[in-house]
Amino acid sequence: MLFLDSLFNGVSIGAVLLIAALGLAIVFGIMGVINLAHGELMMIGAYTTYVVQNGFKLLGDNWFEFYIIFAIPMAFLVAAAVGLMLERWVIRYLYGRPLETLLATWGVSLILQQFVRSVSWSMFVGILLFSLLFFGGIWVLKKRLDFDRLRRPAIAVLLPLSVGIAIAASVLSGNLFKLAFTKPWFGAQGVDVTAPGWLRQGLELGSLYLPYVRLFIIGLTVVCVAGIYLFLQRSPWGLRIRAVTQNRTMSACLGIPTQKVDALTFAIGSGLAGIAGCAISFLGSVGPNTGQNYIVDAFMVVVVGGVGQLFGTIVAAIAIGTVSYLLGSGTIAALVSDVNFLSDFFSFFANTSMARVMVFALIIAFLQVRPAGLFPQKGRTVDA
Amino acid sequence: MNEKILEIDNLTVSFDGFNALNNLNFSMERGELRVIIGPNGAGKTTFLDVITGKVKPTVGQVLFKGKNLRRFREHQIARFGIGRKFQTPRVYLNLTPRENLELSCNRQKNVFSTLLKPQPSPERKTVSTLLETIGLVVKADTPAGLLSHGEKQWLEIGMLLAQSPDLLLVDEPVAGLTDEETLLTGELLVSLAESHSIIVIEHDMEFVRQIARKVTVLHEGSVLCEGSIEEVQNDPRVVEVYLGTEEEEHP
Amino acid sequence: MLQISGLDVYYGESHILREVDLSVYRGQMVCLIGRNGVGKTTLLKTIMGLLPPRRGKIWFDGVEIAPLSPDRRARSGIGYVAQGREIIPRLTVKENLLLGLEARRKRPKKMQIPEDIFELFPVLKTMLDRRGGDLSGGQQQQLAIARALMGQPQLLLLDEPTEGIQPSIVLEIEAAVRRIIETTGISVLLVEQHLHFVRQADWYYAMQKGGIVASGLTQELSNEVIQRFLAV
Amino acid sequence: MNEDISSEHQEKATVIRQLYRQLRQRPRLTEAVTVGAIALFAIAIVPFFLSAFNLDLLNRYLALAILALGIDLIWGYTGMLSLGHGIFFALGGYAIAMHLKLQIPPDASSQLPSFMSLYGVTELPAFWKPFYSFPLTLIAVFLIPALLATFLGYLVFRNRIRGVYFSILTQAATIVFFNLFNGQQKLINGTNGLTDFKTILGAEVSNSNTQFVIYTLTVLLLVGAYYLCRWLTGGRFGKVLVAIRDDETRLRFSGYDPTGYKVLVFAISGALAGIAGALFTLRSGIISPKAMDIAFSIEMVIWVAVGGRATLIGAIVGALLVNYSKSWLISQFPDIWLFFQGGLFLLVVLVLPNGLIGWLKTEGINLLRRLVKRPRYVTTYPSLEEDPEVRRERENLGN
Amino acid sequence: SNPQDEGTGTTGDSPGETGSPIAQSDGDVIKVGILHSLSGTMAISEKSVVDAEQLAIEEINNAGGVLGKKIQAVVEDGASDWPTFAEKARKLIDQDRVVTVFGCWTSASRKAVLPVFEEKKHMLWYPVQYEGQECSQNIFYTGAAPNQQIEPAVDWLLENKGNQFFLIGSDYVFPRTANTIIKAQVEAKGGQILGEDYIPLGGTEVTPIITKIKAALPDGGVIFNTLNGDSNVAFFKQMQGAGLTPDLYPTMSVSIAEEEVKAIGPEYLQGQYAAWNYFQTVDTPENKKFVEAFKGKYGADRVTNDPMEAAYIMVHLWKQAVEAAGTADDLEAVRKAAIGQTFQAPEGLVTLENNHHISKTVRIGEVRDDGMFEIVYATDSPVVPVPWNQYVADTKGYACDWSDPSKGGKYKMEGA
Ligand SMILES: Nc1ncnc2c1ncn2[C@@H]1O[C@H](COP(=O)(O)OP(=O)(O)OP(=O)(O)O)[C@@H](O)[C@H]1O
Ligand SMILES: Nc1ncnc2c1ncn2[C@@H]1O[C@H](COP(=O)(O)OP(=O)(O)OP(=O)(O)O)[C@@H](O)[C@H]1O
Ligand SMILES: NC(N)=O
Ligand SMILES: [Mg+2]
Ligand SMILES: [Mg+2]
Repeated sequence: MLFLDSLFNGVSIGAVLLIAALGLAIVFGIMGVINLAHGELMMIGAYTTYVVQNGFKLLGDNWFEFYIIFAIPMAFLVAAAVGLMLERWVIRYLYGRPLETLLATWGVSLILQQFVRSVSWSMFVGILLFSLLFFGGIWVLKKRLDFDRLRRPAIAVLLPLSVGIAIAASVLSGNLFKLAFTKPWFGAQGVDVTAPGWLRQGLELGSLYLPYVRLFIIGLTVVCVAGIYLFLQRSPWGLRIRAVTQNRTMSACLGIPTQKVDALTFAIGSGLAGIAGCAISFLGSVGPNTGQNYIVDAFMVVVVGGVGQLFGTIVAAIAIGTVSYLLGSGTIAALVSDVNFLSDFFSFFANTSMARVMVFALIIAFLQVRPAGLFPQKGRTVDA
Repeated sequence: MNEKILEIDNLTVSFDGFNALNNLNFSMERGELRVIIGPNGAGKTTFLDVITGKVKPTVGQVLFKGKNLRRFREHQIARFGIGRKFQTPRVYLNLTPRENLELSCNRQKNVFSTLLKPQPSPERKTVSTLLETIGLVVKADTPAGLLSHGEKQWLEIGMLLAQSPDLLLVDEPVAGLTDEETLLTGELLVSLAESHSIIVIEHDMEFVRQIARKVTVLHEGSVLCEGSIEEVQNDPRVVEVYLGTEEEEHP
Repeated sequence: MLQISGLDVYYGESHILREVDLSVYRGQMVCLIGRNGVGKTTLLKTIMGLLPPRRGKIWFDGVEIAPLSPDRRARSGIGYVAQGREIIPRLTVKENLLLGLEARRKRPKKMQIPEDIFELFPVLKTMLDRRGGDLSGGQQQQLAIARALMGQPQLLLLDEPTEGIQPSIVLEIEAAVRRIIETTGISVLLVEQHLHFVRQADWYYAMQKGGIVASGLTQELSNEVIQRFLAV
Repeated sequence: MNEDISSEHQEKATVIRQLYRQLRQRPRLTEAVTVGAIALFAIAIVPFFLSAFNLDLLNRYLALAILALGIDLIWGYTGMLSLGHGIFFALGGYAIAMHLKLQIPPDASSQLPSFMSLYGVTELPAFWKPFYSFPLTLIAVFLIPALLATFLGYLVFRNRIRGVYFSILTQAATIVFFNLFNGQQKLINGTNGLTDFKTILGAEVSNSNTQFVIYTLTVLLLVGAYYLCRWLTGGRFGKVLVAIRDDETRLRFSGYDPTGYKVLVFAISGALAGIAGALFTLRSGIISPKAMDIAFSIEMVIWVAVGGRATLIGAIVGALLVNYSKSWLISQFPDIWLFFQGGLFLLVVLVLPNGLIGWLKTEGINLLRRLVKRPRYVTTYPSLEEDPEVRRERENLGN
Repeated sequence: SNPQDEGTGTTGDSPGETGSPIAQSDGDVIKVGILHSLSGTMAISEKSVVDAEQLAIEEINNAGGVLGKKIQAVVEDGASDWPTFAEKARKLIDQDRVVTVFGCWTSASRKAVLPVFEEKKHMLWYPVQYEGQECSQNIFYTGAAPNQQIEPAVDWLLENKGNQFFLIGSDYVFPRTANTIIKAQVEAKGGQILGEDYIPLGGTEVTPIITKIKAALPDGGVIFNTLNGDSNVAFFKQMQGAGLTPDLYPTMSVSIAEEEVKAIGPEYLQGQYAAWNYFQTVDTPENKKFVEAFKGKYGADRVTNDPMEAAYIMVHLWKQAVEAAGTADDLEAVRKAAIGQTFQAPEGLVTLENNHHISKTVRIGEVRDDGMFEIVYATDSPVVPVPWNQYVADTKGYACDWSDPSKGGKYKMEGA
């Protein structure tokens, strides 16, 4: 009983870790990009869920019960779209320099956090106008043959001009429409995502009580993992992705459209973050800081699993989940309650904060035995 | 004392069940210049990997000056006096050739003596001589990352010389070098052989002929045959698996 | 087939190629010789689109390819065997070979490796499931050539293809390259140090410090002259 | 003809060599003079022109510059990106703060630090006791971080864990130490951290004279740290560090054991962070687990990135610049400053990959030359056209 | 209002020397500082408090300002980082020369700025319920002291919901201190504490805690919740998922107000309790006006809550004090004048007591399905604040009185 209970709870926690780590494992493990904005992509997924939920609320109770079926793909798409932009504008220039990606994506994560806090219609108008003017302008100029020569002066003129117009328009629209335009869409306060009624209950099996949300997330995680596995290992795109990420230049020379592949991979990783965001919105809060709570744990999972190893990531997530649960819930402390000194020791670690400390110590200890993670990369290129 | 510098008994290395080296026996005298040839994938590089501690043997042992190397880590083995040049050149790209050489030249490589002891002037002299030897005087102070493939090859040979080990392991030193430079490299190695023990791996038969005294042929992880260059060249097995016969018209 | 004129290439602020003019005609095998570090690899990379020229033009098949990205160039029929092999290390040999198909204009429906590749390089057949990065140096080199051939290119750029390959296979590769030129009529631009292989070419260009200093029919070259180029 | 050229060449070469030699001797001196002048200026003149508040900012940012030097040492030179320096910074801060919290006037109702009695602690925990002693505290400020760095570093580097794995592990360590400190309410006042310092060596901490002494000390320590790093990165040791960054595995085959080197730099860097933490705490009046916030540890790296990694000046400039601009941005745009902060990070990584100093050294020079209408600075093959070899070649071939 | 102490000119006018700083209000504006977290984890809560403060300032300005001058707010972001709070406090005082600061939410941020305010002899108004055990001359506390929120809530629970408790909180000072008080109180009154656990601030994995609750209280019991911020959302969402319903596991929260209910989703909270001094549903004319004004300024879907109301109150109390003192610049005078000020607040009448805290009505509310609170209990009259806790041994018998120089921040009460 205790065993089943522990197993279920461990797997529950592990599933959350895993779904949060999955996109990361792809982007980090395959592309070598440390995406610290991964958490914010999850946050975007969660906010998407919120928007979809509100939309369905308007449609009535019957619709509301099924909004998540729509929310999951939406979360994927929105997060993937943001990821795509991120890749085009930032990551693209940083391939092969993982530590730089870490710094740049940190900047992105700050911007995204502030964005959901502040975004309002007038800001939206400003951004829209800026994009139209600036990128539109560049696009028009690109058609001219001497663009290369014009590039610098063009940017020098276009940039301040479009920024100026955009800010003016945004301020003006704010003054014109007042609250309707200046009121933040989401604000700093965080928003509520409520699971449909059927997800808010649990399944009773004898003395075991399994919350449906947890079961749902476990299911979702399994589907995502399977999907990713098939995509990467069985589809031609998977082959291309793996090739490009291992040797970008040579892949290009072989005729693989590397830019497309990069964009696609990053978009998929981001989309998975979006799905994860949708999943966690049923468990926890949805606010500008939501993503920050998951990112470090997700990275630990990837490291312990062994980078680029889907299977390792799975095992690591479940192992970390179970150990955290056993320690944090005091189950271990209870098990060894006969032995005084052990019991004291484990009781000290029997809360969520201290369990984290212990898990870290265990991970360091584990890495002493297996430095490259659970399932290390093999072969002579690893350490070459 | 005429102890063998390198002795290898019954060495097997397997990767996931594939035996890259298979029951290999090998031994070498002090001061010998030995050339190892063999088909691609015969296990030559792996052989060097084992000696330098990069790969641990699955079965068998490597004795260097009578010392079993199994327990030691790469840097310890290097400090015993084994130096290596890699198959694809590996130099420190952000250091200049001069600095690359200085690093290899350093006699005491532990942290504190590197930090606290100034570089002795004979070492500095060695470095400038070496720079001339490898023809990189002009580029001595530009980052090594900017060197061409061939220049890096030479730089790495230079680093090996700077390290001045008792046993030099040289993996394809002339790959990508012009004939002239190949010739020079050969001369260099021969002159070195007077005071060092050297193992050279090469596919360039011209070059092998130039330097070789005794040749070992590896095939599928074991020694196929051993002997002087003529013996080996005329061994039908070697011709079959390695040299091939030229059917093409000769210009 | 390939025509280059007035090419200037810089690495950062250092001038590497200076006013290079060079042509390769259909069905021709052209060899580029020169000492280490004169810029041969740089030239091939520029043709492939890996380095942007600061001045000069490159035509392939009558089209100017300056604005094309490397992958577009590959798909328009340029195959490239890079110096240093450039195998995709954690893909299997089979996957590496299949990637060669990416460059074909019409991609075959079924991803399969034609047998003639294995005839050329029999070792590869036994190693299909091994990781590319685990192969020995020479095996990797063979794999790289095989992979380039999979794409059925019009123009093959070979950067020291025989480096690190055992003599018997070097001979085979030489023969194979000749045979492929004869049967399919493709062009080859070869960078080589092996005198023997150089002799197989129809035309040569000699490079010195980033510029072409001589060119002509290979037959007219005496071994000594070649040697001088390579040695100075 | 040929001989002419070569003898002319030789002449030129000797002149150049002499110049070079002189330049090599001079920069040391020039540098020492410059550094001394700047330090003197900072100590003797700057305080009279800055308001108390601005001097306080400057002092704290100078302390952070010491930290930045440490980061530059391990990241810029050795290529290890630590996201765990918040821990070392905090340890230094806690060490000095514990000493300050023990400066209890004898007539106080309780001889325990004020927060302890609130949580029902009746006896001073043992690990507080050494901090009664000022000298021991000073040693603890850098030794504790250094020891922890040695310990963690050894466990990690020994196993050849490096690159991003090292970064992620240190990041996790940061979180873990945050939790550890945050939860120890009774021992070190948990989240609140240690604050409300009264006296140091009998002088009032908030007194402007005391603060001036701290300021002077900071400037001097910064100069000291600069020279320490200078010494470390200048010689052979520094070259080994760069070699570790380039190709650690290769280094092993040259007979070096990178582990020892890495552990040592990590420890020194940790010690610098500890010193910075202590100085910062003295000035800001608080040390709390917040110093082990991941954001802070990432920001440290950004200071160095902005200034220019692997240039020591860059680290200092970066620390000052980023912190001033952050402080300014928060005040100007309290609602949306994160946009600018994030944008700044992005910009630096994308547009100035070598940081400000790096940019100045390359692009900046060309820009300057353009401004004074000089051609761009271009290097080619060592003067190809005059190269006698090439000429001979051309002539011989008649091409 | 009733100015009791007209001795304005008692202190000298050169700043710094006499100990009473004269802040500088130049021209026709009076500068005040607002110092809250607008970014980082705490922004979730503190942003709304800033909104309320700005509403109050706008109201006062529209009504003619203070002493005929307009109030100008200098807003600074503490960024959820305690040293930043200290730095910005310094900046507001030294650089912007504000006459008072409204700010802080977490006790940690308050503790961080406290030395600054004491050193500069400046003035901070603090709007959030907190753990007590503090009474600074330089701070005015307009949120609840423990005896105005926690203690009555525990009493009510013991009376109405049983005597078996499980305590859960965020891992920082307020919950830990609050739980110390609760433990002492529950034990003193014959209840039982069967478990106690903490989650790091921002933590969202509460599965282990739920297991512990189930193990400690297999047949139900009272949960006293001092979680702050994000963890609340996780806790209630997962509590419902695990089948811990309010009928068996009634939960009393002291950091969940309308704003939080909205962010968690009322579906998860319906039937749970919270203790505060103010709910949006309080039925007073002042509240109606407050809520209307707030919604008018910030949008109809916004809600008001206790800390926001306390923030709103404190701006008004400060204004009254300044007017009573006749100056905004002489802080000592303002401080003196502040004591005894009363204000007809949305929550009812409040009085600033001589211990720098205010007397407040205590209320307990039950979450309704519209996210508002049904007030199920309220004290008849405002409760007088007790900053030094009388259940905790160390502070038992102590009190605070800033109106009497011989007593000050912590003095031993007679007969204790
Ligand atoms: N880590 C590894 N995992 C799997 N197989 C390996 C590994 N390392 C080497 N091999 C295999 O071992 C065999 C020997 O490789 P090795 O590199 O020693 O050959 P070599 O003699 O140096 O060949 P070349 O002349 O081509 O460089 C090869 O078939 C290679 O595929
Ligand atoms: N990334 C780079 N940055 C700057 N300079 C470079 C770079 N790569 C190569 N070089 C320089 O360009 C010159 C030409 O190099 P390249 O690799 O083209 O020579 P190569 O003719 O192929 O020589 P090899 O026969 O040795 O392969 C060399 O002097 C080299 O130092
Ligand atoms: N005072 C509080 N809630 O931290
Ligand atoms: Mg080899
Ligand atoms: Mg080359």
